[in-house]
Amino acid sequence: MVNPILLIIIPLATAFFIPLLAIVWKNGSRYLALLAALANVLIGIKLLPYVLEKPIHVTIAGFKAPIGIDLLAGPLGIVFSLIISITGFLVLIYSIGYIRDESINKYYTLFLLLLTGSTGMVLTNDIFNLFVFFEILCISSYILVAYNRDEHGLEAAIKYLVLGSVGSLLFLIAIAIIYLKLGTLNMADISDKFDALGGSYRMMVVVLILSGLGVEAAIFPLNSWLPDAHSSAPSSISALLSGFVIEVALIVVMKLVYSVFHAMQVLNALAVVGVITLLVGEFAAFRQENIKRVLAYSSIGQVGLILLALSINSKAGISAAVLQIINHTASKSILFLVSGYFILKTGSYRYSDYSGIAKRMPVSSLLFVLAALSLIGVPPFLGFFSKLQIVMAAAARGSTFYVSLVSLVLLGTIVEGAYFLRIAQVLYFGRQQDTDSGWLETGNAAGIDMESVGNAPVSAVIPVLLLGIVVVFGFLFLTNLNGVTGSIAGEITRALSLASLF
Amino acid sequence: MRKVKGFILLWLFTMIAWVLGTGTFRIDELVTGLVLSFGVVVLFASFTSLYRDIKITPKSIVLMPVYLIVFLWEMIKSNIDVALRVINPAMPIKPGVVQLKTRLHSPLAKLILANSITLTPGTLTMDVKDDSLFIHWIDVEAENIEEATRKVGWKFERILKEIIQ
Amino acid sequence: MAFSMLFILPVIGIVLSLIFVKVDFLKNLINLTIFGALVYFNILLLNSVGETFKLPFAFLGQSLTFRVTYLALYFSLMINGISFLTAIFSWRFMRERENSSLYYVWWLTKTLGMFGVIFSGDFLTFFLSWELMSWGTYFVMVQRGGAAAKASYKYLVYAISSAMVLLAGIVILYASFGTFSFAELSKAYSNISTGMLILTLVLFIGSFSVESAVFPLHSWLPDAYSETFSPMSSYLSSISTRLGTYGIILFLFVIAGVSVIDRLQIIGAINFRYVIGVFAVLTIIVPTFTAVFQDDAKKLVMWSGIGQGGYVLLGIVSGSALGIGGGMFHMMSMLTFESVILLSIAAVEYRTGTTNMNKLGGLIKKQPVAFIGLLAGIIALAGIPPMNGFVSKWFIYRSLILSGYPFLAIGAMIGTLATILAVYKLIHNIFLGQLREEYNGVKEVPFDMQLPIWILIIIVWGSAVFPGITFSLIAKIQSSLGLTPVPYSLNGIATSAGDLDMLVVSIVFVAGLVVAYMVYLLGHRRKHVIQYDNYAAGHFLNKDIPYNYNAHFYAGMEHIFEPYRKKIIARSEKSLAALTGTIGDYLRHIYTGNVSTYAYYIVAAFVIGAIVLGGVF
Amino acid sequence: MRRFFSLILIIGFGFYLVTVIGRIPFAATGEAKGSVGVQIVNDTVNDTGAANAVTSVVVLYRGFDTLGEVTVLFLAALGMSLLLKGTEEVKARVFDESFILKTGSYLLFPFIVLFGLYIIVHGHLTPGGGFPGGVVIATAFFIIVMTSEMVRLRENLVSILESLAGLTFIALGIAGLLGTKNSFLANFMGKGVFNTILSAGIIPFIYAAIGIKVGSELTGAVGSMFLSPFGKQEEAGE
Amino acid sequence: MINYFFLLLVIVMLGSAIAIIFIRNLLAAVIVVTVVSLVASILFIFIASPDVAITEATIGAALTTVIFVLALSRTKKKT
Amino acid sequence: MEIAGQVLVLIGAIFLFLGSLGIIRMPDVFNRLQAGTKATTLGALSLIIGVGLMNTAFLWKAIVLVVFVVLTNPISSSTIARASYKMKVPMFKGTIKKMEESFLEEEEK
Amino acid sequence: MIITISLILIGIAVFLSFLRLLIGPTVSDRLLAADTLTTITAASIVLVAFVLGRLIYMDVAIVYAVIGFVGVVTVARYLEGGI
Amino acid sequence: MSNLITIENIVYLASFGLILIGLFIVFSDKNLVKLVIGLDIAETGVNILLVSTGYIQGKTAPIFSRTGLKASQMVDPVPQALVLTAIVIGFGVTALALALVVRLYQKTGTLDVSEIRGLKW
Repeated sequence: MVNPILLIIIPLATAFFIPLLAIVWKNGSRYLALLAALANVLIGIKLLPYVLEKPIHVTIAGFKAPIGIDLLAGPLGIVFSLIISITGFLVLIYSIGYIRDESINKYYTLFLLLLTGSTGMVLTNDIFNLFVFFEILCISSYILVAYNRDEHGLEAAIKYLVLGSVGSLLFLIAIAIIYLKLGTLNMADISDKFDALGGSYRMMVVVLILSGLGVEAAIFPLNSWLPDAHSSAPSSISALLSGFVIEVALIVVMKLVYSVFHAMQVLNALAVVGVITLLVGEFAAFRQENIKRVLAYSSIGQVGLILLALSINSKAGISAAVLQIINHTASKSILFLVSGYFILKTGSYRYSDYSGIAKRMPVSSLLFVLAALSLIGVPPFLGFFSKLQIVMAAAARGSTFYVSLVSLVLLGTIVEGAYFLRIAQVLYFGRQQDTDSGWLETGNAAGIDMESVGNAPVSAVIPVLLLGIVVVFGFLFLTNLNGVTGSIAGEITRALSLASLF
Repeated sequence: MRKVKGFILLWLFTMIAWVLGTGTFRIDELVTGLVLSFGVVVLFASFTSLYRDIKITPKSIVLMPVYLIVFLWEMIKSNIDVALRVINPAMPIKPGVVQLKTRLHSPLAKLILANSITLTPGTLTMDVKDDSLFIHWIDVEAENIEEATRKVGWKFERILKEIIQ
Repeated sequence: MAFSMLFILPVIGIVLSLIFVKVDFLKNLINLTIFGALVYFNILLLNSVGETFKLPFAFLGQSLTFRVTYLALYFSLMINGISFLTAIFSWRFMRERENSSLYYVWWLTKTLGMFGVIFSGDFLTFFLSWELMSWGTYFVMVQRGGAAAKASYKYLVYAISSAMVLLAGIVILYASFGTFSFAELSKAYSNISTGMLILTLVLFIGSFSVESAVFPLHSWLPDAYSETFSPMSSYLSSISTRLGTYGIILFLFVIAGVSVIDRLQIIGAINFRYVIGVFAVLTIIVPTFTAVFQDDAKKLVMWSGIGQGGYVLLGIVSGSALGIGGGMFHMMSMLTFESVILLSIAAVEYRTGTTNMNKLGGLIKKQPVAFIGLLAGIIALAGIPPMNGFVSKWFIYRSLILSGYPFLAIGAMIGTLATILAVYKLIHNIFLGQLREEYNGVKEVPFDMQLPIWILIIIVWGSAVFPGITFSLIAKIQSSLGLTPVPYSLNGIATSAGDLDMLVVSIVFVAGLVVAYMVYLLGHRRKHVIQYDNYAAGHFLNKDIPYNYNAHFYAGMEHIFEPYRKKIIARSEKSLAALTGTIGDYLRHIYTGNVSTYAYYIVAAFVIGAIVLGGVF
Repeated sequence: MRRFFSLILIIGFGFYLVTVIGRIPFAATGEAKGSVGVQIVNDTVNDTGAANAVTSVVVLYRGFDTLGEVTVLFLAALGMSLLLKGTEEVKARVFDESFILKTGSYLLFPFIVLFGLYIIVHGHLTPGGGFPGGVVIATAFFIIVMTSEMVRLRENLVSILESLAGLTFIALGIAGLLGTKNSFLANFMGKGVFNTILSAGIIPFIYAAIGIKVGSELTGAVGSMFLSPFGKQEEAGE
Repeated sequence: MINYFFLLLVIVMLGSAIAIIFIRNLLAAVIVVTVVSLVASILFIFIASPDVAITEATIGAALTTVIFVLALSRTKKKT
Repeated sequence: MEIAGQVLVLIGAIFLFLGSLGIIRMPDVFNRLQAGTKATTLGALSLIIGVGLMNTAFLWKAIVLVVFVVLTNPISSSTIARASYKMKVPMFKGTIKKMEESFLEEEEK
Repeated sequence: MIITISLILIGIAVFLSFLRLLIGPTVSDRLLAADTLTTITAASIVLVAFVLGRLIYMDVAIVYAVIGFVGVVTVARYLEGGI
Repeated sequence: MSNLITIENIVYLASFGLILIGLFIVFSDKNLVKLVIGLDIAETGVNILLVSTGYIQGKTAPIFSRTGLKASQMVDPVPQALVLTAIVIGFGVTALALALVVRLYQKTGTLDVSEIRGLKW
């Protein structure tokens, strides 16, 4: 059996090694990074069967759990690190063709550290270690958002950074309270002792952590960085950020809420917040013209949906949420990756300028549409099943409260469908403009020469196709997927306990 | 030869600093100190140039503590002087900026001179340029260069030029 | 075997069409074969009513089930029959059309979805198939691009909305009763609470109303259906809409049951069905009057087709055996006459290239088959003997009056009036009047395109004369749903409240026509003149100033109705879209772009969270 | 207006801080609360052989955090060099050497460096360690860079040092993984004589690596700031 | 007694922090921040954490100042 | 030893106090520097040595610290003075300027 | 006793320098005040170390001296326009 | 009065004060550099809070520098280790923020938060 700590160490060591390699071999970093991601994928696959039977508990520096740091590689950890490394691997393939400037070594280093940070977040079982990995994740994303060094990227990065810092500040205060009252940092230990705390302390810790980690998880009032950051980053990075970064933060928050703090009281409020997030995201996306902002707002909407699902307080809901995360990762990555080449080829961010681009880039456009359909929740794509499961799980709670939330979710879906299909129609049938004079098919307002638009390179199409397979044929493996997500749900809803680790 | 002198002197000084810092003569500390200070001196050899100018003659070795004592005395005097001025409600000051000349050439010597002047009665070195020192004087007693030089810097310079080339 | 062939064949068709996407002949041949085979297998299926089928895999612990019922068979027969005829028509029509390479793929996809909807045995299957069908419809409509894309987008928004409402209903049912199966749900409905009943009724009926274009939700239909390729227009308008009606029937009679629904007495005698009936009547009146003012032939038919859908609904909600039978029958008649009208128009379009009635006229001599088809269609549409529209409408009126819904009946009759006006405009503007110069070279369409028209004419007439053939199936459906079956005979019905013998009616009617024609011939009042040897309103006619009443055909009526045609629906749609936009605008103004404000949000979120959650810990 | 709202929010936030956290006394509860800390303080000498319990926590008990922290600095340095790499060389660097400052910093430089090294190698005995030591060394460089025109930072050298130090850290960790304890970062060396420099197993070595890494990272980070051009850049062609 | 000294330092620290709100000159603000860090570092000694004190002093005071000043010099209006 | 240390500590504290008083009272930057540097340097020196004398364990490090303070303080105050002069911080009125040449390049021009 | 008096004096000194830091009309004044504060606090750390009886705190004081120097030099160089 | 001046009250005062003032600066100041300064201050406050969690009155630093010191006399070392990490991370973030600010200034020529709103809505 492989030690799960390698999942963190391999990309980290590779990131440290890249500057050395760069001296000898200028472009070697892209292949090295690929190799590292691939290694992580393989390790994850190898570990998955073990983990589904019994979580692996790893001590660091040979000290037992409450004293030293430890990692807990349960189904959640391994599945999410698989999601992370697979997405990372595919986006790395994409980056070969997409990122072509002088500082690619730095790009790949940052990329690997982003993977490290997010993998660490899902694997760690120590709350301060979580903070450290959270910061690694955040900082690498700040930099990557500004990677192009253009005005928008920098501005978005600054906003992201300030908000992330305020969030981590709140998080640290929560850690301080925990340590002050409980004298421990290990999550299992906290879980054992937490219920004995006074109400106001528990409230404070939970709310602080929600509003601290919530910044990265893009819960509604805290997500104001998201549209800017996701739309200004290089598309490959947007794919990562939307693809797994926010989801990882979200699932970690919920893991804390469920299995560490047992704070089921907040779930109703969170469900409401989730629905608000969803509605804000979908409605705001409806008004966007910049394709990446549309996608970014749609991510907010999806996060709201996932949050709602996670707040249902039933295994079915969490399991559905994980399924939705998988779907969102694949679909949103496709959308961002494809839109990256749309932007690159046409030089415009407005989707109304991509009129009829489907004739020039057929595969990309097709996958764009399929991914969009999956996000909307159209059968038989994966997104439908996850959304259906979420809705059913919510309805299964049987209360009017959840039923009304579900109806709002469905309302959001309608809006989502409206704007996504508007884009899809533009891709295939040209621009549409709702003026009083009616239908206008004036393809090229921006003066883009569609004839010169070529197809995307193979390095971009392959990852998109592979992700497309997940989206389109995912439903064939629904039973298997549900098995895995079910065990994750089991892990999240079970209270952690120090005794159970040994 | 001068290079080696500077090198050894710096090594010596760093060693002294190390021993004082650790406050012990335990063998492991000494060895570590030797190795580390050697490393520092070797790695940053260009910084040894300052120390080449220090004379190692019996006279200079004797004069070093003398300088220290003179300096401390002047310093105490200066402080009392400043203290009096500060406490005095009338605040008897007559500030000004004057220039003085020095005959010292070595940078180290000029630096020590400048620092000494800064810490002594009512004067503050603002800059050193070639052989001129620019002084802010809280109570200007002499405005021309020669007189100022004599009044402010001479007592230090006299000793310093024996210690440092 | 026969059953699974219904699903396997379209899949094969899709795959082959994709493979031979560039080979027109092969593609057409394959698909014609497949549609033919589907008809065959469908007929075979008549022997296996009551059987159920399961898909080999399960989802959410629910197996996807199908069952064969008479209701389903009725619909599948309609679907397959019309598909086959349309396929024959399409062979030549679709040759070398732009953007039509995936024509059959989308069509078959839609067909597949429709089969799934009608044969499904539980709501999960139903919903999946429903989505497949909606998307199939969308792709069928959108494939032509251009204006079709915009119209289809409207459909899509409606369809997604309706699907979401449907999903909400299904999920609520699942949450309450823990099952998707129709059989179990119908058991559960016998003692359902009133609130739940109202909620589900609103959700399901509301959702199906979109697909079946019931009054306030109909506005997507005319543009969407008419902008696509003409054979598809015909196909869609004749059958696609009826799947929504299928949903309503399914919900009202299979799931809920009339007796359960009738527990809902709203005010006095006005029960829930009456409310639906009011909407049905509005569906008849408003679109039909809109149809009168259309300039495009296809749009005109579409608008009046919406009205015909209203008749179907009206018949079904009337609740009596006669009414349900009439509604069911009207579905069949509508299928045929809409189809024949639109195929005729398509035939005209095939030759002239336009369906704009202002640019047509006088084609009667050039395209007589199309004329006859159209004539047969509009007779049926207007509900005049001896065509099948008369039979169904007669049933419906009859049942409405007998069930004590006179106001609904009156409303429906007003609709008929408008229908007559509309169809007269249709036939006049296309076939009568003066032939335009540019259409001098127009010929009749070739025989393979005439064939479906002829077949449909025969059905339109035949099913009217012998309604019993259709009613035999309808009666079986009714008894399988636990309703009283229609007391039918081969050529009509015979009940205590009066009977109808179509054979007699037809003979009388034909005899009357013959008499009238004789009178006409005997009168010697006709005279052949050359087209331009004529005058109108003091002007002599020539090529440039044709005798033209096409535009503003009902100018006077337009004048009267203008103040009432406020396009409320279109406006409210627009303002809904604008509202969505405005909400979006307001919501996104939260993101002010000022980073200090954003930071403020975070801490404010904490404080608010602490205040809100302070109590629950 | 903005200040007013901010003040209100701050008061709200402060209310929660004061009423919830402010009520926790940390002098009174004493032993009972700090279970982990108390255990560590009691066992640290036996477990690690380091005199400075904080160091043993930083390097061993919570060494993984430290690895992450070094990574964060690495990231920051990397990001700064990525972001600030000027499109053009710094042209007119206003530079006016001050004799006193220059000579003074030359005089002090070796001592500051030595002091930094002292802090690093005594990390397990006295306060300080890799981080402050590294910073002090880096600071010495900054003084030189700031006061005299002599130095051009060699970015390559800095990044090589950085990488090597980071890899050393990880290699030491992996050595623990391969060793008998089979745990990342486990102490596989002997503990040595208590309170001498070569005690506490791998701690001094890791601290040395951290020191070098931190020093080079900070040098790189601040260096890239140094090299960045002044003021607003008018970019042609945008 | 030592508590009062401690309190005085805290007041100095908070006063400096509040002063930052009102100081328009960025460089002055940076100097004041340095003071805040320095005083914080003494507080760390009072609460028995010399390690933190050293780190706060080196990183919080020195490096932060250096980097702030560099940033200021790079964001000055071009002269 | 102990007593000497205490006296030194007291002297140191007094000088520190005087130095800061001077900082408050003096009229311009340069005069404040005069007060600040000298008094605080001597104050720190005597205080630290005093502590070193009171507890001999502290002495060695105290010497290091003192040397450091004595070296750096004048340098930093010189630097501040130079910078202030260069950026033309207003001087106390009546300040005499008597230089044959200026040490600032700009003034020469 | 002596220690107490010294602490009081140092406290006043700290406060006075702090005042200069606040009011200092020019940046130079503030810088000067900060420099003085550094020196004073370094001295007071030594005193505190003595009071608390831990030699190790002296290291902090040395670091302090270095830091003060660095900070002042940086800001002063900036004022001069040197960096 | 004097019983209010305990170590914990003073520490809490310091840390809460710094946190709140820092956040206030973040909320209300228009200059980006000031904003970063505010974050820095708030971070310092949090660090003080975090260190204080390990402090026990009357105990000394957890360093066995001379014989005779017992573990029972020492404060908790763990929070100190945490704060070391937090300080370094905070510095990294600050430095990065300043790099971004500098770069943004080089692009736009402004540091005013209310002007840097190229991205909104």
